[in-house]
Amino acid sequence: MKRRNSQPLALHIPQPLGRPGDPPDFSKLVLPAPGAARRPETDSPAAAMRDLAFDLVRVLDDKGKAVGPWAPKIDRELLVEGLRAMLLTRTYDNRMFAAQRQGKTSFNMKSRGEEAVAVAQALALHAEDMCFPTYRQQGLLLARGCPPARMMCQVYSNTGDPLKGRQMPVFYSDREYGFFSISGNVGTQFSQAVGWAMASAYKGDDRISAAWIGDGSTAEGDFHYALTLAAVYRAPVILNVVNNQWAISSFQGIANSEQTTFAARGLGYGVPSLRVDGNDFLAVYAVTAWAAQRARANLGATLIELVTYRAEGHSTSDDPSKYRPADEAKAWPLGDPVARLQAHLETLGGWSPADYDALEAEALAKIAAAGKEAEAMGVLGSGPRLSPASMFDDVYKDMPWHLIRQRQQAGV
Amino acid sequence: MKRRNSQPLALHIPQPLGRPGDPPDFSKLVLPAPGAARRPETDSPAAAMRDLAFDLVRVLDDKGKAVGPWAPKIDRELLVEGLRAMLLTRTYDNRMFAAQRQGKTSFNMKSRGEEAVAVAQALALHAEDMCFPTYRQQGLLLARGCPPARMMCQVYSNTGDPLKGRQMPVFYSDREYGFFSISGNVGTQFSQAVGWAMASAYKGDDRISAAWIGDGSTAEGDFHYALTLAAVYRAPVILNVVNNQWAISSFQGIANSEQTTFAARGLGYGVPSLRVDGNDFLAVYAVTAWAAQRARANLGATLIELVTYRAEGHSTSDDPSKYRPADEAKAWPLGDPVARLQAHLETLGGWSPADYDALEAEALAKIAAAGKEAEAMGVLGSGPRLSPASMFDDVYKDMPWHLIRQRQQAGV
Amino acid sequence: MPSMTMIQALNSALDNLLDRDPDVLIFGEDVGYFGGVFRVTDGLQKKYGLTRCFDGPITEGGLVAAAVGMGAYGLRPVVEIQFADYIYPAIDQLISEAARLRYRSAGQFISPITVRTPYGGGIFGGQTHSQSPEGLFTHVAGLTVVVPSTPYDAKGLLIAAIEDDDPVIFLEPKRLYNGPFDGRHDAPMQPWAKHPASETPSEYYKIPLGKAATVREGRDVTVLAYGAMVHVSLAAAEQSGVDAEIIDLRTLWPVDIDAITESVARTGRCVIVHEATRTSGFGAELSALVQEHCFYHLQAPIERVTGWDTPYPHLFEWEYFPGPDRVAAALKRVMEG
Amino acid sequence: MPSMTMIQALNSALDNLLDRDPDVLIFGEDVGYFGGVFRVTDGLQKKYGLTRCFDGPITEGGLVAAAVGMGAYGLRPVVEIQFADYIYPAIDQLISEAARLRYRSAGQFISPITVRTPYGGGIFGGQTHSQSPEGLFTHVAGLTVVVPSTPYDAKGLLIAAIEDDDPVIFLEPKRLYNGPFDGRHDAPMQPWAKHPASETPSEYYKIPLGKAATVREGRDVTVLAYGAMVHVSLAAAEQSGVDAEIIDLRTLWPVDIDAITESVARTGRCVIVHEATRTSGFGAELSALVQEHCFYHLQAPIERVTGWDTPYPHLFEWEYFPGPDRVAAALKRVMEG
Ligand SMILES: Cc1ncc(C[n+]2csc(CCOP(=O)(O)OP(=O)(O)O)c2C)c(N)n1
Ligand SMILES: Cc1ncc(C[n+]2csc(CCOP(=O)(O)OP(=O)(O)O)c2C)c(N)n1
Ligand SMILES: [Mg+2]
Ligand SMILES: [Mg+2]
Repeated sequence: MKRRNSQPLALHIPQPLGRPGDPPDFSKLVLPAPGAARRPETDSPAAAMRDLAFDLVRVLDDKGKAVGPWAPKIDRELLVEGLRAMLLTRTYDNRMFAAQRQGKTSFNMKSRGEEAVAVAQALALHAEDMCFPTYRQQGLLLARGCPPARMMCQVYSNTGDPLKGRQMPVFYSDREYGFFSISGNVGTQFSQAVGWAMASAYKGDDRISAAWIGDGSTAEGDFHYALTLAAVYRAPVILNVVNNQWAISSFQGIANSEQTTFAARGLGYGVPSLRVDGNDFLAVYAVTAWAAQRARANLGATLIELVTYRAEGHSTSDDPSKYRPADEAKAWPLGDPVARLQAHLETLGGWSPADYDALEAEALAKIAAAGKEAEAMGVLGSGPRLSPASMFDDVYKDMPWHLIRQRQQAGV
Repeated sequence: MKRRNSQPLALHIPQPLGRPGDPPDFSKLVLPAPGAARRPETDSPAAAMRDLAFDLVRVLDDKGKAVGPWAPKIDRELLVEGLRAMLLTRTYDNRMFAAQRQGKTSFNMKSRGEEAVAVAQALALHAEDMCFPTYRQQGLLLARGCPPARMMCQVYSNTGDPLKGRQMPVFYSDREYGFFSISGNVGTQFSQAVGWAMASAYKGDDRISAAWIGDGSTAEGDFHYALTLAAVYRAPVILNVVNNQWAISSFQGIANSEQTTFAARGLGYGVPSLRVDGNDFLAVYAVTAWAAQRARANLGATLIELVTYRAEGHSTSDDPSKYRPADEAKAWPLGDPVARLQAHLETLGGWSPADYDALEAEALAKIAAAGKEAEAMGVLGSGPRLSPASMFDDVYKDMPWHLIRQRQQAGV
Repeated sequence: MPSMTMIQALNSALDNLLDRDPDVLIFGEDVGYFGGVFRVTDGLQKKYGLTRCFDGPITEGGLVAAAVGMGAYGLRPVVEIQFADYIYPAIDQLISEAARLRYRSAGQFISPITVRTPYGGGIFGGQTHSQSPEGLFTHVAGLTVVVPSTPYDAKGLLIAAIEDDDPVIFLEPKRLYNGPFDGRHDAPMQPWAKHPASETPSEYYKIPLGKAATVREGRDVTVLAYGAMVHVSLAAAEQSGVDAEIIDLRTLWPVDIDAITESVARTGRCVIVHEATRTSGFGAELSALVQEHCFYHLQAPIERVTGWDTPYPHLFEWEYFPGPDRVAAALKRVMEG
Repeated sequence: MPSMTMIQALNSALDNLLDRDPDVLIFGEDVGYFGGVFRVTDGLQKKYGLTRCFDGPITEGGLVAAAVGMGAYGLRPVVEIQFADYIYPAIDQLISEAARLRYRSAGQFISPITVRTPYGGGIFGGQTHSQSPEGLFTHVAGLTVVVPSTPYDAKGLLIAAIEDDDPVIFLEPKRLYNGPFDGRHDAPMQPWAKHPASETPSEYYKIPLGKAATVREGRDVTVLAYGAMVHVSLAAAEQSGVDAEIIDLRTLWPVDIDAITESVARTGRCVIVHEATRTSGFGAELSALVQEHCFYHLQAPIERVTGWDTPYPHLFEWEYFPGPDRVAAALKRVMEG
């Protein structure tokens, strides 16, 4: 066909609503009312709940009351457990951030504002379920009872480091706590988690896996591989997209065009897909438990988009005031997960600010003690240090000739 | 949380409804009535037409009548043009398949049953629009008027081969006809097409691009990259998934779990997504024209799933009777694109079987003449042959020292 | 002992392991019902069931990622990549993940995975069905790279690869699948049946990784080769009249350095043969190693006979392929050095 | 002439080209508003507008694919990969597509793309912020691989790379971004300002690809190095007292073979230095080439000083890094050979 006159095309480059100097603007974030989202039976087919990919599961209302069909029936004890773990995570993060500033370690990353994601999900899973996290789910380890000193030793690359100084700070691995080795290459864990779940199903095991990926990292191929494989083989896996609005300096629109949701990705694979208020401990818990129940019943994978906000910099190397409005974190419409769970405990009754203060003091004391314990084993650049001889171990199970030779040449 | 007793998991391996020896079974294919799908305005937002990803645009009814809102207003001349190009494609395929069996070339691939995809889409695009095809869209070239002898020369790697004998048969490249160099690695063209479209938009050009990918190949990362980039930058590109039910020996369920459609993939990126009867020339034409209009109006990309059937083997190296029911092709519910367009011409009136026979004879004559012309320039293994000296050209623009040296060593 | 083609020998290895070890499973494009485009997994799904040998989507990256996850769980997955030319989408999972998992987790998690893939030219496959990417993998710490040259070796090495606790890239010279091709493409095709190394036990056995085989003893020059080039080198030795010692590396990395140095120290000359593009191919490492270990023994420059530094051209397949003429010429050249 | 850091020099190169050529555009993760995690694209979006320098999604494969498509259209895209460690997801598009497009289409379509990426260790980045993958790219026919070692070279080479009509992998030694690091990590950091090669014109200029630079003349031994290792080698020469001739390759492939052979023929000795893992690194190819071209001149075995064949360990960064002590020891060893 012949060419006709057309208007000139133009390249669209997405831009966030605000930059430094502008007021925060979350007007594009549509927030359905708490309690409004429907809750399908866990054995409903994916095709019968496509609407949920565009909805938002919220349980806690503005006053901290749990409302609607997703309000989980959980003991108050577990709520306190959740609050404790979130506070512990926040305290741990603060301490390690400071440690980096003090030169005790090369790097650190906080999860402030997103603690409900890791903590509520850890509590909704079984201890034996396998987690494939990113660098921002340290809360999984703390909620599962991993001693903070052990994590600090990794951050310090010291003599107590279970990873023998090999990994950058916060790239934990802890088989004992069902926590897969974190990769520096974002996204790779997402597809691996599906393989692990397939293996569990293959063996007739009853453990499931869960994986996390950041909003920005969904653009990697592994995200697509994970969903393809999970759908085709009905793998017992929970696939979580932690949409904290930012990927270093890039806003969400650079990953998803702002014309849809991350949860909607699941629709194209036939995987049930939910969107949840990621700062609502109860909603996160409920949705995760729902997905876990599906997986355990051999009904396959669920995709969960957790809508939250990265309240601080990407890492110790980052300064978010360079690229986003100064007060964005404060203006985030879904609030703070710790404050919201505390408010809920208060509405339940029998919970006072003093109880909260006690939990906070407990966390501070625990982290301080852990810090002492860990630092006694050295920090990066001072104190006791691992022997470099070990740097040639574990490349292969048995050391081949060339590494033996290189170890000799290194004189270690 | 503690582990509770659960039922053992089991790994699900999808299976097609039939294998050799079984009767063909297409009971899973849901076919809405021709004319039933709605036609949104081309400037409707993606969010307002998500239903179309689960629907099926059909125009031709069982009697060959064009029905419903998608029935395109096109000249009878263009319909004849389409029929001519489809017949030419089919004739060309048959001839080259036979040539492979005669040992004149190493390999070949047919598009039988899928001719409407390439031909109707070529006619709905402008000649200057850029195509990023797979190895099964030879119809694009023929519909755009590329001389069949030129294509044959590529297949024969002979002295007339525009690609200098470098590529395997059917991996055409023809810049003059807006046909991008076909890669052996499936999927790579899909994301490249988006880059081309971005470039066109960047320059304020008015040309758009179109890309094709097979159902099986959607599992590659490039499919995901293409949709991500197309959505984010609103690239003027038409992204076509040719769902011909098979990927060599793997049925569709190995690519998409059978819980959803390929068109639904687009929903997760915010790209308008349509499903169309790929054997219905009019429907394919209409949907493509609709998508092209969107792209030219700077409204960005469209994802089109073309539902069709690979009526023959994957290639000359393949024998489909080894893995699918013998009569599946005949049982395919959407029929044959050539026969259906012919029936439509008949319902329009003024078209007789003799007209069809004339077209067929014309195609046969054209291909026979082209064959003669091409074979005079050599076939693989006999006749005139290109000089191997050229094998060191075009690795770089200017030949570096090491290739000059290697050419000397090769003594060519 | 039955005579097997390389395809049958590989199939037999997989058969043995599916039978012995419930943790072994196989997947890849078209490997299930159909049995693979080269028929290596023929009959295995039928014999062992759907979950032991099944089709995967066309996502090499995803297939290897799934294998890494399965390996971390405790299985021994075997992935088939349909052609080595299609392994690139899986490279991130191989380099950043499989190869480093044991190291970065200090042994908590391992990757006992095997990636099988047909490689090399000679079937008119053009640039995307002919490549030899082995050199890339030898650069990656943590990977083991294996290439068999006979049915007997193929079976024993594949069993060893699958039972190895680290990731193995197992490259199958596709031109040897059905016969011991020596590069004389105009000559009638030889069947494996006539070759002694086609005698292959149906039972389980292993050939240790990291051990080369001397397939021809000689005094004049040491030839380092693997895959189809072993047969090409044998033909070249006969053709040239040079008394070459031909070493079939079998495991490219970690390479059998003792076998190499012992031979070169004796012959004082070395020719390296591979089909991959020359620059930074594995031949470069072999040359560097020989030079480092045997400098004072060398009487002539080490020669590399390789594919040219171009994509594999469809029409000029045989001009590209480093056949016996080119190897023979190199043998003669080093004898003059 | 202004003194620039390497970051400023790279920024200046991009600035010049955005200004001169409307077909040049830049994209990559965080390169737009923010100006890149290493600040190389700082200010460019503001100066030239949104479509000239913009953020890309976290999809290295997709970014390179888009660049290939843009290149086929007629643009000259420059893609930043945030760290070289993250280039693997883009390898298929680089190897199978960009590198082969001119060849397979017989010149109908080309890939005049440039992929910039920071590489190398020394910033406590652990295994995924420290890698040196250059060797892999030198094995791929059709790619050009460039590594600068000073601000002046960085600018001139980057302009040449972008204006080159074929795909260029442009690796930036991140440890040199802000100063001429010689491997003495305990010594106070040196600023570029004190280094003569920081004097960099603000105006457009090119340094031809494929040409090495002799950064130190010497009679005893030829050192082949690139990137940070040029500075390490200079320090090692002083420290060892060996009168080394140090060649900064600048373009790794196609390498400046004349510069190498001329020097080694003169010195009769050769030490190759790179930070990448040793086995099948680019040093292997250099060793093979030197051996092939200068065999009869060599008085001692060629030595390779490289990173060890392990992932880059966070804690043992300086034990891993091939610093001046190791290079100096090699210089002394070859003098004894
Ligand atoms: C393959 C790869 N590409 C790029 C990077 C660099 N990088 C590290 S984190 C990050 C942003 C990730 O954003 P997101 O996925 O949203 O996670 P978040 O940091 O917000 O939790 C980038 C680009 C990387 N680590 N790996
Ligand atoms: C990256 C890559 N992986 C695998 C292959 C081998 N292969 C060639 S075609 C094909 C099947 C493709 O099926 P589909 O995408 O449905 O296209 P169709 O052949 O049905 O048109 C496969 C697996 C390839 N060419 N490239
Ligand atoms: Mg994020
Ligand atoms: Mg198909």
